[in-house]
Amino acid sequence: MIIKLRYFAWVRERVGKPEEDIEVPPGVATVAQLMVWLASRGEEYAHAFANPKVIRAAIDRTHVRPDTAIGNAGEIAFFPPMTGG
Amino acid sequence: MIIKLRYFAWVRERVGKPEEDIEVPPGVATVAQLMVWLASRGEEYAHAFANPKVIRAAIDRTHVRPDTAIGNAGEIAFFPPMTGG
Amino acid sequence: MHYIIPMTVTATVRLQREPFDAAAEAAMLTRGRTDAGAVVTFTGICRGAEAGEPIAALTLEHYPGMAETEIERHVAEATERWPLLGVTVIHRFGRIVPGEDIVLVVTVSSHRQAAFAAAEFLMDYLKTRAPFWKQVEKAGGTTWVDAKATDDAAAERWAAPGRDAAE
Amino acid sequence: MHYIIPMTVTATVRLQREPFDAAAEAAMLTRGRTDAGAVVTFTGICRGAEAGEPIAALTLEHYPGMAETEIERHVAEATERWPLLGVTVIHRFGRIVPGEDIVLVVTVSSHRQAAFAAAEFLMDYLKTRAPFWKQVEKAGGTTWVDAKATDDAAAERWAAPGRDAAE
Repeated sequence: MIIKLRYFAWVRERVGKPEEDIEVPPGVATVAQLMVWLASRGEEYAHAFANPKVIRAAIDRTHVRPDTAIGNAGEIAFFPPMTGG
Repeated sequence: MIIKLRYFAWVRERVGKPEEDIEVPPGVATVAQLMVWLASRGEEYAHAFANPKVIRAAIDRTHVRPDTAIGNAGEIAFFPPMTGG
Repeated sequence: MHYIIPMTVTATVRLQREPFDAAAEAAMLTRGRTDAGAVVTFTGICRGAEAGEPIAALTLEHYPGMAETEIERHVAEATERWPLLGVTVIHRFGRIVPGEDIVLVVTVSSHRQAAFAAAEFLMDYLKTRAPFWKQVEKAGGTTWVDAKATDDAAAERWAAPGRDAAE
Repeated sequence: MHYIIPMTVTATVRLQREPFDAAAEAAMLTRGRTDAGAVVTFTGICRGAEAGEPIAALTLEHYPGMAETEIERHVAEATERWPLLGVTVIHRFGRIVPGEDIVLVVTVSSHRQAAFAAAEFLMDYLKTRAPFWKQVEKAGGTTWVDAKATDDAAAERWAAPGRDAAE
């Protein structure tokens, strides 16, 4: 399954790109598992996802918890805690 | 002792004047006693002060309770509960 | 009345017959300073109905001298309770028709919680403690607006324990 | 985005690079209606210092599409929780210098409590749930602003019991 990943703020800066399409590997079923797998993809990813507890995620533009199943997600976004307003 | 009385809103309308100077009679020591005495001054006053519990008072432009001593008051005002804002 | 509390808080209280310009008042409080992070404005407007009946106008009577002092006292209290940079309170009196503004409270602070809390505090006090009385013109004649128990309850929230209720 | 919830509530959410006119937005919500008794506006302004250090500018990054949807959802929730007649939320993105406005919330209701509560609710949610991120330019370079625990606590006040924190 191909999904689009989007990165914002310092997650984007560390990964070095705002978005990319990836093939979700077998065994990766939840958002948390996706972060663990991403962290293994290279130095920049390891840096971005070093502390997954501080990273928030959204599936198809809705906030989700790390234990949420990826399911049929079209777009998953990772970003730091929000600082709008 | 001469003090100025001021009336506002329906207290003013019932008394029929916005203000007057009165000589405080002997035995009238508190704001509540002053209201009892005022109510005895005629029909319009009786009507205005028929229910002293709903009337608020201020001595020299500061809210006071009915049991407050008149003391050296220069100006005492009577009015209904406030409805500003 | 316009006074400056030493150092930082600009406080203005005005009673007037004329309409006011909420945006201009808010702009005046923030102009030339870069420590303001939050501006709250509250505008109270004359509604076209009172207790379900259409009204032609409101007339606001006030106690000159006392009204100003009373509001200034509460503005001073607000500046002690919250870290405000500016406060403006304008209360109109006289005849006001539906759709017209009655009262304005502007609070400026570095942070939003202080600005919101101070504005609510001031409005709750204006409703219950400032010597203003509203009379409404309806088809059947004029009547005085009754004080609302909900307004008293709202003002009670801010009472310091042990403080004399009449103070 | 501009939508009308049947009957009474005018709700507007806009994300934009350009400055906004708070007074014009508030006037638009009350124009031509006489049931509005209370208008609260909150304006968030870029301060000249962050954590005690002067800043040259803020840059606000956002998640297009999600930011709008997320704010609209909270605006809809506010209109369900409080009897509002109108709500406008405008959030800027891009580079903003000290003294410039960042965010605007306007709430209109017949009564002040609803207008105040809804404006605070929306601001608390914008601070913690809307996908915006602030970067500051200081003498030493650019840094991302950290989320504040006090903002999370403020947003928590409004959580319905049993509601999933991630929803």
